[in-house]
Amino acid sequence: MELILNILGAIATIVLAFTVGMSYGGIVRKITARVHNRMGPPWYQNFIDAFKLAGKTTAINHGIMQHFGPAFIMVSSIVSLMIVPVLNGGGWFENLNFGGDLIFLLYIMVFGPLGMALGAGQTGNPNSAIGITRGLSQMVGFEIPWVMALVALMVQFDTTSIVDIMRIQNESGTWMMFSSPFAFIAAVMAMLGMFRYSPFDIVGAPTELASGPVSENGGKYLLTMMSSGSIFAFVKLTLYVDLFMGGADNLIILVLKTFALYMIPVLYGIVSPRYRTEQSIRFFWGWPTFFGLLAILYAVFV
Amino acid sequence: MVGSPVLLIAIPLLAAFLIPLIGMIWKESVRLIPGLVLAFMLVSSASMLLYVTNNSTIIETIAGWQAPWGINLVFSPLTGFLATLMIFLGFIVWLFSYRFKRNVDFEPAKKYFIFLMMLVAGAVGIVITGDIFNQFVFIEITSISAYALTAFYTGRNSAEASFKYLLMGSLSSSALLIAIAIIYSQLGTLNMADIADKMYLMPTGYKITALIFFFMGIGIEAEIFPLNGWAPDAYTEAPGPIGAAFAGIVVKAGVYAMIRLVFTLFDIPNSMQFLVVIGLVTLIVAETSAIKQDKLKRMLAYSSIGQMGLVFVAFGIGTAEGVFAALFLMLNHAIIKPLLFLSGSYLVFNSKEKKISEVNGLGKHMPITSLLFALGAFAIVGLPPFSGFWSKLSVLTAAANEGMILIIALVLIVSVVEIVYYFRVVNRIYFFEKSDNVVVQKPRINAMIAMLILGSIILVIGFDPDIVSIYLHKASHDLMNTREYIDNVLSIGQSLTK
Amino acid sequence: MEMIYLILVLFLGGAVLTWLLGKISPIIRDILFISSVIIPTVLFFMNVEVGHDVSFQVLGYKLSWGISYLAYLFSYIVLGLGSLASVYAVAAMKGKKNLGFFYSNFILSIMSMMGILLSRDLISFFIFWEIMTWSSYLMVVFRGKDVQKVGIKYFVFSAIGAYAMLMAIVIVNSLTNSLLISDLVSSFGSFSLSMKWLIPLLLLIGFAVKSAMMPLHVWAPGAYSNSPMAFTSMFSGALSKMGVYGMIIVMVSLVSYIPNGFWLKETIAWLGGITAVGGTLWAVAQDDAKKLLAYSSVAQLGYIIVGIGIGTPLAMLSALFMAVMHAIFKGNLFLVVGAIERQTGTSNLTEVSGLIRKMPWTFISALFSIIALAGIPPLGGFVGKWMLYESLIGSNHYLLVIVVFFSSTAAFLYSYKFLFGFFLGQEEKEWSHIKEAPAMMVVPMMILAVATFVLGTFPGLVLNPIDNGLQELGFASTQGRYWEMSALFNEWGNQVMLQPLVYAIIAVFLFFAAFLTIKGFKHTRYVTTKDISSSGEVPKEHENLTFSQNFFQPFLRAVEPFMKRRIDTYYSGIGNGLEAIFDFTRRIYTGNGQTYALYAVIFIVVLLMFKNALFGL
Amino acid sequence: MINDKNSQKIVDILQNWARKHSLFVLAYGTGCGAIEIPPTMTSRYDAERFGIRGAATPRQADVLLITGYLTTKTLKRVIRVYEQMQDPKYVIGFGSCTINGGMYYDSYNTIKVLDKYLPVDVYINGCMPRPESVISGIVKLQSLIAEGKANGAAKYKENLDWYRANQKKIIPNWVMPEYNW
Repeated sequence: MELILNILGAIATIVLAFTVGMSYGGIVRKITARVHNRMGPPWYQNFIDAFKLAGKTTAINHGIMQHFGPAFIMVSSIVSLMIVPVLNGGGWFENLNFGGDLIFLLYIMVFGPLGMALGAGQTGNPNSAIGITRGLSQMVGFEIPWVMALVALMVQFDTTSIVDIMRIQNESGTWMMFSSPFAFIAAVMAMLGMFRYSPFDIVGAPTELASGPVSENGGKYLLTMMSSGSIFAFVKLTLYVDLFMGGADNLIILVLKTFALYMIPVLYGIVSPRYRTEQSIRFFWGWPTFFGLLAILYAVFV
Repeated sequence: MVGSPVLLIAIPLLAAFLIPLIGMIWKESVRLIPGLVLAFMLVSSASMLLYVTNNSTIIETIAGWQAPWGINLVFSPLTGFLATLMIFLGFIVWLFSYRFKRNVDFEPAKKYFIFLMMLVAGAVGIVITGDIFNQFVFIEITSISAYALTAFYTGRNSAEASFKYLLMGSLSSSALLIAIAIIYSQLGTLNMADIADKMYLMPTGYKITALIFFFMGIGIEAEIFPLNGWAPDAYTEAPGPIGAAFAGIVVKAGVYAMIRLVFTLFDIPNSMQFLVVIGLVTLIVAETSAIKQDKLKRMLAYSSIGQMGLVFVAFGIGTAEGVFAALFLMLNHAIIKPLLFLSGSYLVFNSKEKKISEVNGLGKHMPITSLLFALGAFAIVGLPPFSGFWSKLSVLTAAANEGMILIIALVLIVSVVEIVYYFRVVNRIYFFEKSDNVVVQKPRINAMIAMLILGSIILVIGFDPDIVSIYLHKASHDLMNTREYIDNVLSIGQSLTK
Repeated sequence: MEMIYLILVLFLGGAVLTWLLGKISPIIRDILFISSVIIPTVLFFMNVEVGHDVSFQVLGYKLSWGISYLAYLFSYIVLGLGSLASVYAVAAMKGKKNLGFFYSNFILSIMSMMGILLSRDLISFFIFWEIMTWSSYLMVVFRGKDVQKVGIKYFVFSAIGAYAMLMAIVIVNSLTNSLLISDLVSSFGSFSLSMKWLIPLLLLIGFAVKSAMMPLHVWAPGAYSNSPMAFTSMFSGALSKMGVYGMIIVMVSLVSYIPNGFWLKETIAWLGGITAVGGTLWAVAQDDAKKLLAYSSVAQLGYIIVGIGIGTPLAMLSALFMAVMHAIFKGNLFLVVGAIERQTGTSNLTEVSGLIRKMPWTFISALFSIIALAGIPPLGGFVGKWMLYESLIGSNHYLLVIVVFFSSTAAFLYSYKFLFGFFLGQEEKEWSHIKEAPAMMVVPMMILAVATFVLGTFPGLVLNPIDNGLQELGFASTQGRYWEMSALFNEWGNQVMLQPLVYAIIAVFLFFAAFLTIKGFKHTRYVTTKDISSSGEVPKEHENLTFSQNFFQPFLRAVEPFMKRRIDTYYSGIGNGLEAIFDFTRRIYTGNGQTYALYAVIFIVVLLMFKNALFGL
Repeated sequence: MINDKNSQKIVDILQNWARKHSLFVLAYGTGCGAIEIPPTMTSRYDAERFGIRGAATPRQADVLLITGYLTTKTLKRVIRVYEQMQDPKYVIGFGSCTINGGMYYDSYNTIKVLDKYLPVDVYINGCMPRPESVISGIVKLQSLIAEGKANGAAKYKENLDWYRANQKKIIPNWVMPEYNW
């Protein structure tokens, strides 16, 4: 019985994440359009796209890994969703986040890119492989400040559990973004790379690489990747909210907080051109890493 | 116990004179007699060694003249051990050189074996004599036969090498004579035990001067650093087995003479440090020179010099352990280096230049010889489980027990250099392509047996070093215990006079 | 006869017999080879018990053989990987020349590793260590390529390490008058301060060389990539672990007792971290799979060294667990490269591509190993990584954890390069004839792949023997505190329950794999990798569109400043300088008799002049 | 499934509605018409409000927009791209050149009537058509999709032999994978 409830809870979480993530995607398109002084598509455009993709035939494949690649990505996003606490105090959305260990999360989060890389690799499209190498390189770039920020948090509170960090924030009443500002800055700068909006959209790079890793994937593959991306966006935003903004007591607050946070990469991206890969990597090893170092020093000495 | 010490010297000398005579009747005897003689000597010497290990030292007086006045032969655990080793090597060299290259012809073979006999006789004489002038005579016998053997190939280079050896050898003789003269003028005796007994009477200045002249005289034979210029040339130009004999017999005799002086005759404490320093310098210079050689035998010659340096270092440690290690090292070197020379001489058999590059790829064409060379190389650089490891370990342990950490470090660093040049050759043998103009010479059966004997000794000692350690312990005890040596030798004389 | 003797004798006899009788017929040779690895292995696990020592005397040194819990753990690696690799080797090396030589060296190196683990005294440790060195050296030069460069480099570094160790051994002998490791440990506290530093340092140099620690790692890439892959699997998987084994003993039993030994530990840990980063960056830059894996081995050993350097119980657990895991996955990856090299004739990542459909089993085992290597859950590599990070954070090594994390993130780059280069990408006509490797090669690889999975879910299987070993070294029991059969805890009590995670991962994966494939199999058809969207162009058969040159060029451009300086060049500079000096000393021997006579005269004159200084009484 | 009107009416309506509002356009910029695509997509005319989005590869695209004349050389590529697209898929012929050759009516090197080679769902007339016309064409396509009448792909499949024959007349050395979905 408990197991069934757990599974239902998990499904509810997934549906929530999917909905929120997809809506955010549409809203971002809308906002981008407004910034460009356009009308833009409706906010639910992504749902339409998803539904359409589900209805497209998938007549060809390039081998088994092309099937498995998107599945790997889904594993990554859904399992990380299971780990990250959605709300303070759990409830329906308390899935596998017993302790919600950060290091496990870090690793399961990179599972997806690697799986996607395998799927993209088998298609044999050179653009896919180029996109993958760019993506992995960029990941090495932004993981450094991101991990530094996380280490700073772990050090500060002697825990690697997200739930603990949330609890501590609630007990002390201050959000982490104020009590350890440098970690927040480093993490947010890393977030720019994580969301792959301009100027860090070097992986997809539509005009350059013909959408990169997904260039051979249409229909269901694209749908899976899209939904995975939406869920993953939700996971990342929720994680940031949990870590730096004290989590959320109910869904509305969660949506508000995540949305506010989401605007940072989106708005930064709208007005930016694209970096070259090595520029992007060097960007992350510049100021963000410096802030990360500051964060660690701050955590150790303050 | 078979035979007596005097026979060990007399028989080979006699054989040396008889070889040409009998050779006139039956040509093959030129080759066979030395073998028989050496075999007999080996049996005799080995049985005496067994005897002295378990009982007391054998001391034989010549022609009834008693100890301080007459010449006596001392077959102690130390000298017996060295004599046996030399005779064994002489036998191996004979076995190997039976019908080796030009010795196939009658005339050269006659010379070759005459001088080989004289060489063995002289070297054994150096070791077992108890009289310092007698030792000088034996050194001369050994040297002269060595000069002759160096020039055996009668080419331009051989003659040059031989001449260099002669030049240095004559310096050596003069120095020795001066040293002996100083001692005789001061102490009025030539018997080693007697000299050792009376050494405290000698004024320090004379003592040191005599020692220095001895150092020079014997140092030339024992290949210590600035005096060993002759060695690389002689080793290179002499026939392969003679190189083995030099490394295994002549040099060992020189080392013996040196340590007998330092340990027994003279009581100058600093001479030990001198041995260590000169040994280290020899070791380092020789090993570093070896790495840049392009001729195989020359490389082996430098390696041989280096090993002698290490032996001196080990003796210089001055403890029983050090002596044990040094003797062990001498034993191993006397087994391994001949193996390297013998197998090496087949590896570059048909080559004029004897270049290292000419051994390329021979591993496929002469598998056993190559394997034995590799075995020798592995053993001499001290890789376990081969015999060289144990002696190196003994040296290091002895040095460590005396706190000579810097020396350990230096020895080990030099060992790395040694590894480099030996492994370069082994790599060439096995992993390079043979060039077409190298003609492979399959070893003869007798040569193969000789090498296999040496190879199996390496393995046996490697797996069970305790087989030889009892003799080595006895020998080191014998060397360290000067008083016992003096008493042993002199008591015979006294008991006879009474 | 004592079982330990019997095992070693069987190995040795097997080596000799395989060589000699192998000349008669290849079948006898193969059977002898496999049986002389398997039989002692079985005997060992059936009969040898911890704590039963045998001792004997050689040259007055007391030698003692037996097995400890820690060594027992490592013997799993050696014998387990050894048996699998030997089965693999028979198939992989079929038809090569000099196989008797290869096999007997193979057995000898297994014997020597077991000897190291069985040694309870320093001399037999050293003897087996050297046998291991030269037998592996002979393997490195086995293929006859780059012998003078790679082989000599390997041996020189090994010799430097081994002789440093030998120096420590003889000093220990002089200090304690005993060579037993237990005596060294028990009397270490009474040594003088300088000896307390010197002995562990010398021993560590020896072990650091074998475990390829910066800056003594330069031999590793060449040696690993130069030996036959069936052996490299052992080389990287098991042989390098001997360095780890020694290092653990030294760090725990000796360095802990040095006053201020803390700093040595820190240095070692940082060197490990630098090794990890350097190895990873260079691995990313390689185009040859062997070189790539070789550098990757260096990097992975770096993590292990970090763990040992930190030295907390959790760190030790992680180091040992990673040692086991590294043996499994890196051993497996080298086997994979061997299989590919055997089938295609090259191991260059830029030449081969698209083998996934040709060699599916090889791909699966490579995939598992790579996922384990990258440390991605749910495979075993993650457990070690997790423990390492937790121990680093828990012991206040905040910068080191960043360094290690950077290295392990960058490891994804070469991991992907490896998989992509061989298995993914365009299927070229050139490789269309390639078949899957024979079953004898695939089965060992699959066993290792399954092992990575099992250990990812139930790390307790290995953590239990590790715990025994650590308790023997004086740590408190860690079971329940840091780990359960399938759960991990950190210093602060945070936990990772592996089973639910693994089940979740499997469930989600199966669901989406089914979603994507079940209908797909009916309705989709396979199209070749030439059928791709390339601006409407139809690539011709011979047109190779695979992207494999300069694979990570942007990344390498970004890290260029770090990679400009190579330690290698410094070493070769030193080497060249030394050779020049040696060339100078060689000139002392001019070949001129007059010079030599002059030397003699100078010698005696100098001695006579300074005789009082030299021998003054 | 697309024209299976008897059984799955509601699903069809839903799907067609989604398709209508989510058109991923692969603009094949063969001729001068390509210059009209950027204004269509960007701020002034903003085609995205109809759910139109550029697709980078044929695998993801729904609509193939052929902007202008096709030379005999590019025809092969266009056919290839079309065949790589997944069902459902639509073709928009853009400009006069695709209808009757336009100003290239007597060129030796261009094809005149696109419909002989690919099943065109909607033509946009003009030389060149302004973005308004483009949007109008797309809206027309949308309404056709909603009615279920944009069945060019099915037509292509049915009359593959005829299309192939036409195509092979233009392209002498025909090396192309089989089209069988």
